[in-house]
Amino acid sequence: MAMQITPEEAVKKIKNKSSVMIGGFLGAAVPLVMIDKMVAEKIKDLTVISIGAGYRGGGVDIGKLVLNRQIAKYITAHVGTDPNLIKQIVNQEIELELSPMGTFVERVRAGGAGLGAVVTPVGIGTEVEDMAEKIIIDEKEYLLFKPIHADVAIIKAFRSDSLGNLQYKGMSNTNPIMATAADIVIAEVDEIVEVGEINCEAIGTPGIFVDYIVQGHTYEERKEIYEALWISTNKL
Amino acid sequence: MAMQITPEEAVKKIKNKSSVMIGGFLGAAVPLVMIDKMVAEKIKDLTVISIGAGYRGGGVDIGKLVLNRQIAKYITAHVGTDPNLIKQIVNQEIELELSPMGTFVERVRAGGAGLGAVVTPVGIGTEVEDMAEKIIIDEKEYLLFKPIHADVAIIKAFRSDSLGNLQYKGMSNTNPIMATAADIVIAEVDEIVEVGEINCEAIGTPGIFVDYIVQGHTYEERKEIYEALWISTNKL
Amino acid sequence: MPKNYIAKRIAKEFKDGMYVNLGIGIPTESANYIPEGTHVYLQTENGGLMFGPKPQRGESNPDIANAGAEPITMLPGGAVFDVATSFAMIRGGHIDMTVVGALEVDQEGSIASWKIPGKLLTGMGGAMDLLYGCKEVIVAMTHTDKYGKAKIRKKCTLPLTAAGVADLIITDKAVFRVNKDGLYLEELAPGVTASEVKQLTEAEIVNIKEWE
Amino acid sequence: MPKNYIAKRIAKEFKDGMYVNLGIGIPTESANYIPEGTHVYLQTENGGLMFGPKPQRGESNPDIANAGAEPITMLPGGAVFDVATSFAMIRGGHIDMTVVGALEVDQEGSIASWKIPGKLLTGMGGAMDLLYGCKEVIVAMTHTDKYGKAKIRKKCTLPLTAAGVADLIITDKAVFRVNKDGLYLEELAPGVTASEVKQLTEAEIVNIKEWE
Repeated sequence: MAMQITPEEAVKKIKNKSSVMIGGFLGAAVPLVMIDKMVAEKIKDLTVISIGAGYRGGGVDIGKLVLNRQIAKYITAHVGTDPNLIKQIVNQEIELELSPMGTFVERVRAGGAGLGAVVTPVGIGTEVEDMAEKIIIDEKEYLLFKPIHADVAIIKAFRSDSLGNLQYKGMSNTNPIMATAADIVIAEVDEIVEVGEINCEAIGTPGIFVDYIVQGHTYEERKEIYEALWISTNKL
Repeated sequence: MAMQITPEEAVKKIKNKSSVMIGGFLGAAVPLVMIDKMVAEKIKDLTVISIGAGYRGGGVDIGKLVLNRQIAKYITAHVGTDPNLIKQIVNQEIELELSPMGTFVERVRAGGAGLGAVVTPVGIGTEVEDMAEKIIIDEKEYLLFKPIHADVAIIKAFRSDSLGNLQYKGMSNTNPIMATAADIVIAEVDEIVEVGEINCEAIGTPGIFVDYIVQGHTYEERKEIYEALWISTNKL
Repeated sequence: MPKNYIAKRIAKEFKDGMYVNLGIGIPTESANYIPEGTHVYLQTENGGLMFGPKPQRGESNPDIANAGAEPITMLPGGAVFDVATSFAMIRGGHIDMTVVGALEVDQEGSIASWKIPGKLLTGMGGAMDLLYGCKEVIVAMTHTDKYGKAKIRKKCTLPLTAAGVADLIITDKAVFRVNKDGLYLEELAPGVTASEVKQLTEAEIVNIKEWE
Repeated sequence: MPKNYIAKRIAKEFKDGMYVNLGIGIPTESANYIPEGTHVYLQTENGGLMFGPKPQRGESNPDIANAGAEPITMLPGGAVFDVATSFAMIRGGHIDMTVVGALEVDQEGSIASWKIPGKLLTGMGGAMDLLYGCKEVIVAMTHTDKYGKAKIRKKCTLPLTAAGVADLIITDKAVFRVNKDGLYLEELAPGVTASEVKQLTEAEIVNIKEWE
């Protein structure tokens, strides 16, 4: 069962040195308001767990945490979109933990699903072999990776009812998986509706996984924000 | 991309000694028409992969394959609902491969997702230790199970478009997972609609996973079948 | 013994806002005694949260059923999903409590409920995942079997469903808490004496002296 | 060299009904040249199938984007899902073809595309999953790097993205098939000679004699 709180209250759940999963995919479907609050609160030494870096070019969404030097460790599959992040990694200001993207996803899923490890053939014959334990099953080689679990997950959904049942729009990408894999799960949503308004089949994340609901930008506001971003970066 | 065929054509994809995943959960949301066709065709020596046995008491849905002695091996988590099945197992007419239900589910998922194994803490300290390999990660014991993949999966969905995009109603239970884990996937549906009629967010199994679509009973017919079954067994 | 004593006693363990998975039989019956004002969200391992009572005839939905394939209804706010999500929920520690029946339970909290060699051969179903993953495990059963033999034992004699997981044992005679150092008697059923419980319990009861 | 030669040549590999994941750059461009009457279903690893061109201004949807977070549209019959489903689809062998760029590819079909030690440090993203899981792997790239150095090598010198996975190599000079016993020249680009290709290719071309 979830509780609706303000972004100001929600950001207090994240402490210096917290590990924080951030939903979204390279800037899309990210919890923009919660990230802004984390920047405003100057929470330090964060371990950020995100499938990739922020929007291309840096300085947008998660890129703000980078510019503000709030990150000590980054667990991800891809940092290529944010030159500032790469610079801080090269300068050893940020520790980087990489895995292939599908492996990253399964590690987070395993963290939420109580599984002991991820066993995948992806990465065999590459440097990724150094990032995991190699095991042999029926004479075939696999890599064994450990699950990922976080102190806090901040995720983005379209809307929520007051029980924390979440509905997604479009590509939900990492959000439903990360909703399962943290001690405290904060969902930022476009709108909050009455219980029963979201049909049982339309619920992408049941409220059992969600602790706090935060009103984010409305859908119309997000549409404006993204159109402006896409136009200014020549994508629309 | 999927092709619509008749149940008579679809059942020809299943051969003697085929391994066949059957979607549903103890009789609910099972592909009734396809099971009836398998019975009519008397396909023999099947390896059936199903989360449990058929509807309580036996002789219904998968229970018909049992009565007809078409099964050589049963891979499952639970056979308690079908006394005929238990009898054939005890008489060693059917070989039984058990795993805990959550492990069974992950084994099927791993089979469809190209993962090498399932690593779970469930079953440690029980007889299940004899059914798997034990591995130790960070000083904690886990069991390592191999993925399950089938020759054919017959699953049940509410409806399909002509590309094989499937929408589910109610508890989709094992159907979306099994849809990923067989060489040939046959979806039995209540109705078949035009492309575009199922909203992109309502698609539970994208058509990429589905090979053949079969018109099953309509929703109203299934409602009648289940009401009659439930009333006759004192459940409604 | 008051009618439905065990089911009613289980219901006292429900706290507002809990997500709970109930085993078949007496545990499921306990949902009828959830205290007024307490909201308990029931999970069913075939893929549903917040389900309600069975529907009226003519109003059932062939795709809305519980783990026994019996018709149920979904309450407002209820969610449906597949079994991968359901068992991720169960195994991943997201469910607050499960209440299950058992053949035996022992003073280490180990539970035997799925197999009697040569007799009961149903398979473990979802029981092992539930007992491993749910935050609190309550065993609800008759104190003795039909031959009067103790079901609360020093060490289970039947194949285990899970080792060291039970938190509370509710029987028609008493309520026990399973702590790290053993079994504690917490409550006697109406009209039952401590010495009767001691006699009907094979396990050692750490605090039995306080009750005698 | 005809304009967009590589992208147009890739498009000839599309067969009706294929599910395809296209890498950024030239591979993505090839979607503009899909032959009339051929239906190709594009997958994007952030969780979409059957997407179409970018929307008009004012008609974008902040939640409909490709793997580069750029606005796209969904075609009728398109599906959206989460990344667990997306990578199950990729790694599980459900996608017919992927077309990717590369820094190097070698005669064993190994591909290097994600890292230049000390220079390019972006992380592998989804490339390793795609190259492992997709049924057919096409590498599309310029034949040589900007210094004129051969990118088709006996053995990759850069860290691999995947070992032994490439099926076809399409460059601005030629098309090669990677078989178990090595690299086969299949086609020369307009105006390109076999000896030119031989000179610009470090890898051994098994059937080069047939072309000279």
